[in-house]
Amino acid sequence: MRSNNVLGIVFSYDYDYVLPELTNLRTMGSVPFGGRYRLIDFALSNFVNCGISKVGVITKSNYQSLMDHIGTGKPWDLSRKREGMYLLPPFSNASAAGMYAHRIQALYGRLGFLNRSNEEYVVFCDCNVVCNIDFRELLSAHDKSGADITIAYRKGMAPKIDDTLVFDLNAENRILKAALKVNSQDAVNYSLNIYVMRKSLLERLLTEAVGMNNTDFERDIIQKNTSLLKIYGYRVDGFARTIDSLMSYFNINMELLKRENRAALFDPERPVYTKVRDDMPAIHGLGSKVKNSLIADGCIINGEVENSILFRGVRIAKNAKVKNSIVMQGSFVSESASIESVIMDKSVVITPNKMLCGTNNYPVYVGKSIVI
Amino acid sequence: MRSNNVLGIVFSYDYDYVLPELTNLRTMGSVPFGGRYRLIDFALSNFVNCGISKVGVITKSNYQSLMDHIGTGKPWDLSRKREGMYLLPPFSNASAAGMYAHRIQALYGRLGFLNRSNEEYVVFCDCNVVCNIDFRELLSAHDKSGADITIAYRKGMAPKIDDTLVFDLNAENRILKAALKVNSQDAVNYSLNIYVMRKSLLERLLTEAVGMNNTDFERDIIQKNTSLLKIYGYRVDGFARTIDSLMSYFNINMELLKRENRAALFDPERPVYTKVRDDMPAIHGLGSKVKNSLIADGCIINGEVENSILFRGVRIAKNAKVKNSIVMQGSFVSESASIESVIMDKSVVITPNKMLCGTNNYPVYVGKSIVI
Amino acid sequence: MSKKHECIAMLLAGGQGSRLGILTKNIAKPAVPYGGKYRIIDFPLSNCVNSGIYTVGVLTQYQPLELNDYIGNGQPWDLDRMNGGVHILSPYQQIKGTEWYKGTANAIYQNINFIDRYNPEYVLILSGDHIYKMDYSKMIAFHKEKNADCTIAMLEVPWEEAPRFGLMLLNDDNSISEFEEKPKNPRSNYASMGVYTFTWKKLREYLIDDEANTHSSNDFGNDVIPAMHSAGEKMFAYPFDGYWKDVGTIDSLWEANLDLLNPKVDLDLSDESWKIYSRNPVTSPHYISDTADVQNSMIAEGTEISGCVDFSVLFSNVTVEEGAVVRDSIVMPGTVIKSGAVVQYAIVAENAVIEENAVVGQRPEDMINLDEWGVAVVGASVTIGKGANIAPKAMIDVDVKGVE
Amino acid sequence: MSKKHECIAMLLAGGQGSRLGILTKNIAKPAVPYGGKYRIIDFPLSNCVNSGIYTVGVLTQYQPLELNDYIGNGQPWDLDRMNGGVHILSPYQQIKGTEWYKGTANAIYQNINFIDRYNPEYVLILSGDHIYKMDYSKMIAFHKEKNADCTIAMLEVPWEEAPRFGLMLLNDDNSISEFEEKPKNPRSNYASMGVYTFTWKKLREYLIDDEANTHSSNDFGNDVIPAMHSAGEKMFAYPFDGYWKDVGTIDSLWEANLDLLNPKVDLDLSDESWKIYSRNPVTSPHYISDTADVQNSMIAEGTEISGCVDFSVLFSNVTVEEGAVVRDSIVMPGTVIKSGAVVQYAIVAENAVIEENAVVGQRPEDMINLDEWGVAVVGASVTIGKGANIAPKAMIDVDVKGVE
Repeated sequence: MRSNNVLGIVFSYDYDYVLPELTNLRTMGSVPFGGRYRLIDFALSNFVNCGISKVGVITKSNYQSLMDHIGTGKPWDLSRKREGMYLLPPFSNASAAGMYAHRIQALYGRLGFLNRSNEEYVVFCDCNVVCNIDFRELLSAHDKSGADITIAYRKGMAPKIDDTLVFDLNAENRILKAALKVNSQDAVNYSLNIYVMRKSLLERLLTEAVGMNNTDFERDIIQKNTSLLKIYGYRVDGFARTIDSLMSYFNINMELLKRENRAALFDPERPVYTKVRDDMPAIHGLGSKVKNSLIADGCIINGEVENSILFRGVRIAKNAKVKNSIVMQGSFVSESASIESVIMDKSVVITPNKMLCGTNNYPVYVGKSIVI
Repeated sequence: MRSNNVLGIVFSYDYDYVLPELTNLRTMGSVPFGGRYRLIDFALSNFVNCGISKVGVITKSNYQSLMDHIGTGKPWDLSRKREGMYLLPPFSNASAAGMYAHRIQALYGRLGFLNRSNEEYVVFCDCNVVCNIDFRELLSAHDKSGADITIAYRKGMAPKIDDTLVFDLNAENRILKAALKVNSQDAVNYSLNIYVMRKSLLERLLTEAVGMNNTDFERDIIQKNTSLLKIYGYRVDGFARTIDSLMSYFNINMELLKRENRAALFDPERPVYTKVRDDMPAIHGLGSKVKNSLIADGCIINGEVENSILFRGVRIAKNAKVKNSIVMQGSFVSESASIESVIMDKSVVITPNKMLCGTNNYPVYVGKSIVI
Repeated sequence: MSKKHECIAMLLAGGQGSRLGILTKNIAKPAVPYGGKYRIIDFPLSNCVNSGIYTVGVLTQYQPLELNDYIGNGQPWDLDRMNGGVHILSPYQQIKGTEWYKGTANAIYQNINFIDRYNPEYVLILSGDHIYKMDYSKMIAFHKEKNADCTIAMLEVPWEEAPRFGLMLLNDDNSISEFEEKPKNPRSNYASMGVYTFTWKKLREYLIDDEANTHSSNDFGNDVIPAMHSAGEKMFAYPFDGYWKDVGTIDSLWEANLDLLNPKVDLDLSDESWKIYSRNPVTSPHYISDTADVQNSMIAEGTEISGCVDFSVLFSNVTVEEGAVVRDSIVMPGTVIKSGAVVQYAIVAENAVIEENAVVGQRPEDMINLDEWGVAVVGASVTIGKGANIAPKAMIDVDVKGVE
Repeated sequence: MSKKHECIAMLLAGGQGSRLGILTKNIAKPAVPYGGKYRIIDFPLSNCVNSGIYTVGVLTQYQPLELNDYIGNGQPWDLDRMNGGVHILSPYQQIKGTEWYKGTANAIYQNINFIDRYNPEYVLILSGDHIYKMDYSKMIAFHKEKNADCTIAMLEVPWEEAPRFGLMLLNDDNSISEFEEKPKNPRSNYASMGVYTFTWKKLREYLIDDEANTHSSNDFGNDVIPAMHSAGEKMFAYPFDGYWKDVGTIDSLWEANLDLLNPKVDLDLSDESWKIYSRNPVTSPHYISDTADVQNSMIAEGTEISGCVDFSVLFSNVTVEEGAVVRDSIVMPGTVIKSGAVVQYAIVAENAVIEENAVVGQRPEDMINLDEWGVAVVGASVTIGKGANIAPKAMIDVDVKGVE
């Protein structure tokens, strides 16, 4: 399978509801992550790193910040004359009569885009999965197994999202049974919602599902067809994490303070591309003290920073203390202020001498542009 | 006024209703015109030819074909890292709760975009006006007169659109009175709906209008303020035509068969840019006969063509006859078929020996992809 | 965007193309206009992107300004990439001094660093003066399948033309047993098209050896290929059977243009699945007036015709006034042919003016001595004065005065 | 997109920069890294786009490969334009033969065709080895207001440094009455910054005259400017008072980097209204470990620090292992400084490896003879072996063996 024969589709908004704080003003795809990224960067980079050159981005609402981030697609080299990046908002064609609630509806509303694309295969995924996966291998596994559909999965504790599928597989990785996750403390094979199939099969499944008034992709298409179709699993062993809550968002960010996780997610062979902001390199001032932290360009640090992630352009004043926190772009912690276990959205200001403190298992969230 | 200090805004959908046939599957901005253009090309080219480098395109619905046409903005050199082209669809930010019906609502919904832009001035216009205007002169007239608002107008028969404003002006071109057009056979000074003002003024007027529950830009902002604000007219004497019906769409196209109109609309000093399709040059076959016609690249003509406009990739078979017609991209007139006074949308096929005939004052419209 | 590039292409665009005379006075051969809106280089570049090759080095040292300008950032061919894309490679000054490209092999040798940056498995060597549509990915697949070190694209030519070509004798498996360079009595009609696929590791070694060899002329055909052959490397011929034309002479350039009007010639430029990309002029559609008569011709956008045009290729923004006649000719962009002028069996370059009643070229049937007949050429921006007469075979690169 | 360009810029990037020694062995001076993530050329290029100048010709003939590669299609500076944008201009072979650029004026002379294509009113001449932020549009407005033929950007320098510069004596209206080239006893402290605005029509004439003059060295400062002056053209000095530094020597490059850490120096790279654009590395944020101690330093993304860093500028993807010390130094991308190594008063170029316990450079306070002190330089991809000692002022461009 030549990867320029594969169409990539990313749902920019699926599971917005698991992060209500961060998706109040934006969509999942544009949620900041890891000091300089937005979540959609991982999906887009996975696509382009395997040579996929045509990508559709399905949006629903609240996508202005996503559009600002992806722009014309240049950072991913998807600003093309042929192929490239296609934003697929609702209401953009005459037949899309309403807002889609479900994956089936959303994809069905893009049938025109699918039809017009020349690619033979399609890969689609969500934005709440942070991963760096070699899609070349995924595609070649799909090819070799002769599967109709291949779904990437991971073995471990399933995310706390209701419609997560968990799989029983045989030795050849064929999915024998797909069940909706039940709460359990056992390691299971749970879906990463990354699907590969022929475009023609997807078109047929969507048309049938809509004809039957089916709405749920996981239940009505995957679960029902495990015996009729050859559905295979592709096990992912590298870094792949599903964001299912603000707590997991916090923890997955913090995992990047471990070298091995950085090495896995930021593999130089498969770089993660993002929008360029042209900040200057960070400055550590005289008397600053930084320990076990990730610091993006544009930061100016004169205080103390520990076990934290600082996004671009964050400023930490003299005697300020930042501990176990995520501080997003352009935020400012003033002199002698102190924060611990806090998630600060963009452009927050903590005024001098203020103290804000969450706990390890309950980080405090501060909304965009708030002054405390 | 430096033109990179000016923000361009184009309404891609205003007055869709005057061309229901052609805007059924698309929006005004993507209506084909003049053999190789879409209507939005004129607005975008006017902007970039005067050095404006940031353009917002306001869309409402049905804008897939518009997105396909403008792509990343490269043909207009608006694929930029800073500035460039910004598509402004509905529902793209959290506060835009619904679809906007009016210009005030549409602009108000883009206040965030306006606020974030650094430009001091703003120019906005619609897509149903076909013109090539030196905006540098318009901007410098605005500058010199000290006007709060400058509106481009033309002297002649007003278009048959209800909310067209007609102006009484004094010798300095200040608008003394703005009235809604009444049907009359006299030449009047009618608005081309091209507005220049300070961005800050627009922001204030919009906020006030929304506060007052006003909805109509022409009535509630322009008409009401002719004495409170200094509103000036800028008279356009070059080629500028307002499309107000299918008939006028047909006639304005046909005007391009006159050399002086082509010279005015396609001024080499201010070229009209459009999407590149990489068709081969047209081929006139042995035995073909073409008179007084505009022929785009990619056409293959083996029959007769007279007083017509052929878009890219049209094929006219042997012994076929095309007269007084507009034939859009990819359409095909088979052997010994004959059409007269017809507007054929894209990819129409006329099968052999068929004859289709409108009249000079009532051209027949054939919808996209229809086979006759 | 993937960091590894399986194959990159190197396009040899360096030749001065002196056989094209005044047409290449100010521009490199690959930038010569062709086919109503194209330039010769559009063909290899479009073949590359259509074959999935997105990194192309264009090697040039002669008059690159217009070529540079034409290629620009590569956008028209979708070659404006963040990683890869099209690069113009001129010779440059190194710390040990400077060298112009001595030969085709030396040109590649001087750019080993450029190629190494992409770390490709295969390198495709192309030349910039052929008109053809070819899927290089099939040739590369053939090269892989044969596990070859070098694969040469080959065309079966008529036996009588074979002596003009570099020829190959083949074994049953398409491996090359022998080369013959323009032999008087050819033993094969399998001609090399000048399109090579090399396994880069192998080629790299041979280029370094070739550079060290002071007796070498540093040319692929004369030196590197024979060296590989005599060392017993695995060399194969890849058969190609589409349209292919070297446009290195005035006659072949003229013919290749008019081939586009011949329905029997296998070169369809309207094929949507294999587009030929070019930098398109920004002009309106072409206009044919009431007084015009256009037959069997290719006409590009922006051109306005009020006269007679027959069996000709007219580029963009050409004007043919009422009463002017153009037949069996190629007219390049921006040229004006005034009322009463006749242009026949001619190539008129860009922005020329043929004044009223001037006559350029001659029909062969009107010649007394057919040996004196040939295509007439008018250079760029030249004015042929009123009533002047330009003989067949002439090459005019200065203004010609009118005749009262 | 507007077809007319009021002003285009020509950037002289040609110099071999031999005073930068091994730092310019394989790259042109403008491509030398600076300031943690930039290269020198980012400053004039960013100044151009921030001043509204979107057409820039970069003149180079020495080692352009990396510079070419760095500039690419110009996208990082928003200079990937359909009309205009950034163009690398190397010398090329003309029909009458070839010439390398003989001097700065000759380099522009050889590219008259390029400039004419944009038909500009004014041409800005820049050099590629200065660090400064300047709004050229203000200088052009000054040039217009004065109705000048040539305007030279000027900086007031301390009197004791004046003898190192080309100086200007001014009249009250800022017109230039006299030039002094590096005089022993300066009569002025107004130094030329090597930034010129010319009215193109005028400059064009003088370039043609200069080329015809066989005695000329074809240099702006030595030939063209004096010729204009003695012919009485209107020449003005445009005062500039921001940070400006020539980074043509190892010491000045080292200083200019460390200037970024001095709050008193007027060079703010975090100013949103005058961004310095560069080709950004694709890496994650930088990481400071539990064992690190970082003070008063500039650190770029992708770098991992577990050791001690003080008063230094570290570029992207540098590794400083636990127990290593870097102070008063510049460390370029990809370099690894291993445990126990000490790098002080040094510039370490890209992808070097400083092995365990090696010592590079010396603090001036530890020197017996201060005359022998100077910044130590380690070249690109050089390995300094375990425990080796690199003396101050040394320039190391081959691997140094370890000491057991």
